Amino acid sequence: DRPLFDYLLRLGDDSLILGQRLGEWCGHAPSVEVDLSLANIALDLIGQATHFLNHAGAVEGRGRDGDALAFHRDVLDFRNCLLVEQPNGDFAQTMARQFLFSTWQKLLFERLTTSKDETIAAVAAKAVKEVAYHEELSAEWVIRLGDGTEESRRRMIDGLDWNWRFVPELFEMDVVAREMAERGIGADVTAFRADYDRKIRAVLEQAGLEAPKDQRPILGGRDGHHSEHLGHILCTLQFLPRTYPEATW
Amino acid sequence: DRPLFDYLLRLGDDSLILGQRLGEWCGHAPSVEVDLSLANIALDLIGQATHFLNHAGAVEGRGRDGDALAFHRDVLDFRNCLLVEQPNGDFAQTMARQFLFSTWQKLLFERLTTSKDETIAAVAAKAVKEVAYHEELSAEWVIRLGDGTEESRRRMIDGLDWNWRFVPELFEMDVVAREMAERGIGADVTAFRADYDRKIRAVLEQAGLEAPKDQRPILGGRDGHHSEHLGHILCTLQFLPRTYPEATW
Amino acid sequence: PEKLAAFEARVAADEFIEPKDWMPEAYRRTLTRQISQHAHSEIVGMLPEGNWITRAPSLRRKAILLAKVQDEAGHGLYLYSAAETLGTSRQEMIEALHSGKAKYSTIFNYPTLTWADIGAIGWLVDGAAIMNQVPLQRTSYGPYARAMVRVCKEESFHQRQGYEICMTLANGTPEQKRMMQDALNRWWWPSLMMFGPPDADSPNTAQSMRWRIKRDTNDELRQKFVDITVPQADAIGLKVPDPDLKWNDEKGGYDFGEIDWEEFYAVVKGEGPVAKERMKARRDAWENNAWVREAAAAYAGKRAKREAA
Amino acid sequence: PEKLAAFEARVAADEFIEPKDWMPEAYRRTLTRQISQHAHSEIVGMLPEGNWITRAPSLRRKAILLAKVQDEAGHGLYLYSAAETLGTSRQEMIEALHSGKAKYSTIFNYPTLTWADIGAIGWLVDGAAIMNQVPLQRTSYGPYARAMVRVCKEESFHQRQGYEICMTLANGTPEQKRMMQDALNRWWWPSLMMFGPPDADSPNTAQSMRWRIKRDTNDELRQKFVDITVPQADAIGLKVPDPDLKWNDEKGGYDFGEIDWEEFYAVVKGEGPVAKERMKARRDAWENNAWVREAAAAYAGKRAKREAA
Repeated sequence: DRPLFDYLLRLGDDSLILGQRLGEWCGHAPSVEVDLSLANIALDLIGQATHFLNHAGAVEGRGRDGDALAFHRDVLDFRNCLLVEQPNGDFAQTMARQFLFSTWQKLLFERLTTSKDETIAAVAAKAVKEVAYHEELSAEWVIRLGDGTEESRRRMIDGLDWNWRFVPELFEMDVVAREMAERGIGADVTAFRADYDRKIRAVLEQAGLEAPKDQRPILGGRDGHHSEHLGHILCTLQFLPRTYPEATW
Repeated sequence: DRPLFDYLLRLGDDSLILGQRLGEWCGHAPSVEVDLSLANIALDLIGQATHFLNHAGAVEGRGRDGDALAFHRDVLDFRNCLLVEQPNGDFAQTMARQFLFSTWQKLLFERLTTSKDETIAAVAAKAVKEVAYHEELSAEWVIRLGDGTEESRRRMIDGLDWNWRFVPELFEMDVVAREMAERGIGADVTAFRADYDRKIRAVLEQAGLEAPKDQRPILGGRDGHHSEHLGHILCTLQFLPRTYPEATW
Repeated sequence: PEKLAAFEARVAADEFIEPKDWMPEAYRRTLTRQISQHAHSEIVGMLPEGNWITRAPSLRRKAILLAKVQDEAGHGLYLYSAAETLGTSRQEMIEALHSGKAKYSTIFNYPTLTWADIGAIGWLVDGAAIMNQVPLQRTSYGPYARAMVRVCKEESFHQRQGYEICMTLANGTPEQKRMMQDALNRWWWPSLMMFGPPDADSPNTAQSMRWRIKRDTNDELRQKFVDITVPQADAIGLKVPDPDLKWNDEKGGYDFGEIDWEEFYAVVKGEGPVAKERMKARRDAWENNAWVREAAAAYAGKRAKREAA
Repeated sequence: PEKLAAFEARVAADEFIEPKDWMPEAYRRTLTRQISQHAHSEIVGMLPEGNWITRAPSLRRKAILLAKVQDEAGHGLYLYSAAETLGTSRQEMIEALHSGKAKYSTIFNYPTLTWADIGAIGWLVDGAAIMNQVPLQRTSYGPYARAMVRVCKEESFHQRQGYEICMTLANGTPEQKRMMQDALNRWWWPSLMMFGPPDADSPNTAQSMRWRIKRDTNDELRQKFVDITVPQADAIGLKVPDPDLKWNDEKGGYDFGEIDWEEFYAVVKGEGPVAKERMKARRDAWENNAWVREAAAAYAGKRAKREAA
């Protein structure tokens, strides 16, 4: 079932790559409390990735598990959206990325709880609570930084601006996404675009910020055409399993 | 000839790792002229590394060439000194590292031109001219930044301070180094320690800077006990050959 | 003097001293130093492990490591809170760390070179930490003792996970075995140093023991650690890097070689192999993100004002 | 008007105009824009390749790539110098780039995803650049023409090296072939866009050709590029990603599909896939290192003073 495999890679890779990015913060956050929450979110995401990628491997039926998929594919085979691979930048940029992504992921997972694929439904049911927390935490930071000092406001504006270009990709419905939605396995993301926009604008309003200007969408992640960042992420992520292909850990 | 193999790895790895570090600057230097010189130095160093590592592979006689050695060893088998793996930091830190290293490398290569190992002698004879330029260029920047503005002076002090801890390792004579010196293949580095100190102090004086305080030496690179930086360097350096072990490029 | 006598009697009776109780200044000072040092160690200790989060070799190991550093951040938080009950603010403690005035465990000044080091840290460093901390669950200062109860439970979990990594590597490929043995070689002696200087050079021990801030001497704890750890190394086929190590039937424990105290004191002085890196990482995290803390404070201020209006 | 006539006559006679010669303001302006844009392209063009210097798959490839970006920095330098002879300082040109006023080749707004992209850039991007630049060796402005002679020689060397990478990958493992075909798929259309808008939408072409700043039209050069490149792709077993591509015997060249001009104009406007990344990299390099340039100036000033004294 190639489309289902692909769809699961998208779900798994989104969580994996964002979890990896958040892991980069470890020990370098603005406060111990923030360090703790970032590790916490990363942990949730790595957990989701593990479930989705293990399931992808099972669906593929070629003996690959989540680890094989996480550590032994190169960029062209990664299916995450471009948003999650964007650099951490400063804390505002990280929170802007998290907010734009988690708001979307929550709406998605809410729908996936009724997926006809039982594993997807079960993972989504558990993950939706985690993601609700990610959304809340990041929205709070968007508001706090947007409505904090001059400097934090400027940084939040830049952070949103950096990531805004990658939002349209989240709502793309290509062949795989359409087939999955039709089969009742995936969700039609366009159905919650308006909800998403409403949530985003509401938080931006509370933060006293305007939405960045729209531009030509940047697409490609779902087909393996990524930004230049993913290749560097994979160098680090995959080093050990690539270097010691015979070993188990 | 295990000691010779090891000695060649030290020579090759020093150049390889520093060349790799300088390559990170590409496109991000303070001016086009500097971008050009950094690429130029990196190119010289990669050339030296190629010669030394190819020769190491030949000496080892197990069919490994320079590429196999550069791209298929993990940290514990790298033999470079800790200085060359230190982060670029800002431009002052990069130039401080270069100055402390190239000054040493030039004194070393001058001696190696008379090595009883003909390949070492030949590579050193060619490289010594390259390295003379590296030393000159970096010394000029140490002076220019040390005697430039308040800010550049502060940054150069910090840059020297960061790298100074790793100088004693350059003058360590362990079993391998001693054997190589005795056999007339390697150089006795302690023999030019005074020259080195004199050169360094002369440049620092021209820069109006004091030498940083000495501290407990940090050693280990020659035995594969590196700083935390080398592992990250190797992730990037080795990604392609590790990922596609069957391929030639 | 009356108060002091009452205080000493309570301590001697193993009662807990609570934040509002009277206590001698030296007790307050010593405890503040000890607890904040412990808190700093938790926070600085995230760095050597954080160095491998992005490179953990499987999804499971990555999740376990993330959970572990999260626990460490949590321990840092309760310990800072416990220290704050003694009247020093977290801000002050952090500034003391960054200025070099406050210390943290010497062990975190050594680099994590390979994945095996993550195993070694869990096994040896958390193992040594537990050895130090278990008695502190009965320390005389209530908030500290209660923090220690929670910390110890989690640390022993970490220690088991660390040992499991070591076991896996020690039973793995030749490269993994080599990596693991090398890690033990590098971490062994620094772990022994974690118990502090020899009793003969530890003048404050007597006072601290009388105050129940410490319940065993450095050398006692060190001996206990060696006695427990050596068989664990043997069990997985690793060799402790000490040629003088030998079972001593008479004392019912191991004799072991001389620790390089010169190295220890150099590391205490801030000359450890990655001391500069650790302090830079912590200072950068604090200073480069000052704007975030300022923004949070400014926002809280605005909000309070709005709510008041 | 007399001067103008003399100028036009000299240009028509294929003589070189030199910096001190009189020239029409529009000629000076157009040339400054063109040369500085070319210089900026060399500098920004270091970024997509720089992205792979640290990951080049062999020592030889790393050395070649380092030599290539070094050449590009060199080209940037002569071109800035050539532009400076027209009266605009390098500082001004760089500021115009950073403010978004000055442009650089649209092609550098696409990311380098795999090592195959380094081959594709050498083969296609340098190939297209040469196609554009060879005629400029006979451009009417002396300093520009002379810079072009050197640039072209080096570019054609780069182009051959790039093609060699492509050939190696196309003859390599299945993964390498796939990588290479994917790179061609992504770089093909952006390469065709490098020749600029269709002649019908390029109103300045006629003037530029009369001034010998341009010697062929955009569409002529594009056709030439397609005709040369398609057989090169065939030779190494790669498929040009254009279903409409077909040899046309009558015109003695290939017919090819419609270019997505909407994408082209969006990229020109600064909305290319990595345009923001490129400009950030350049601005950061310039602004974060301003202190270096200031220090160099301060030092030169002090030195001059000391020498004068």
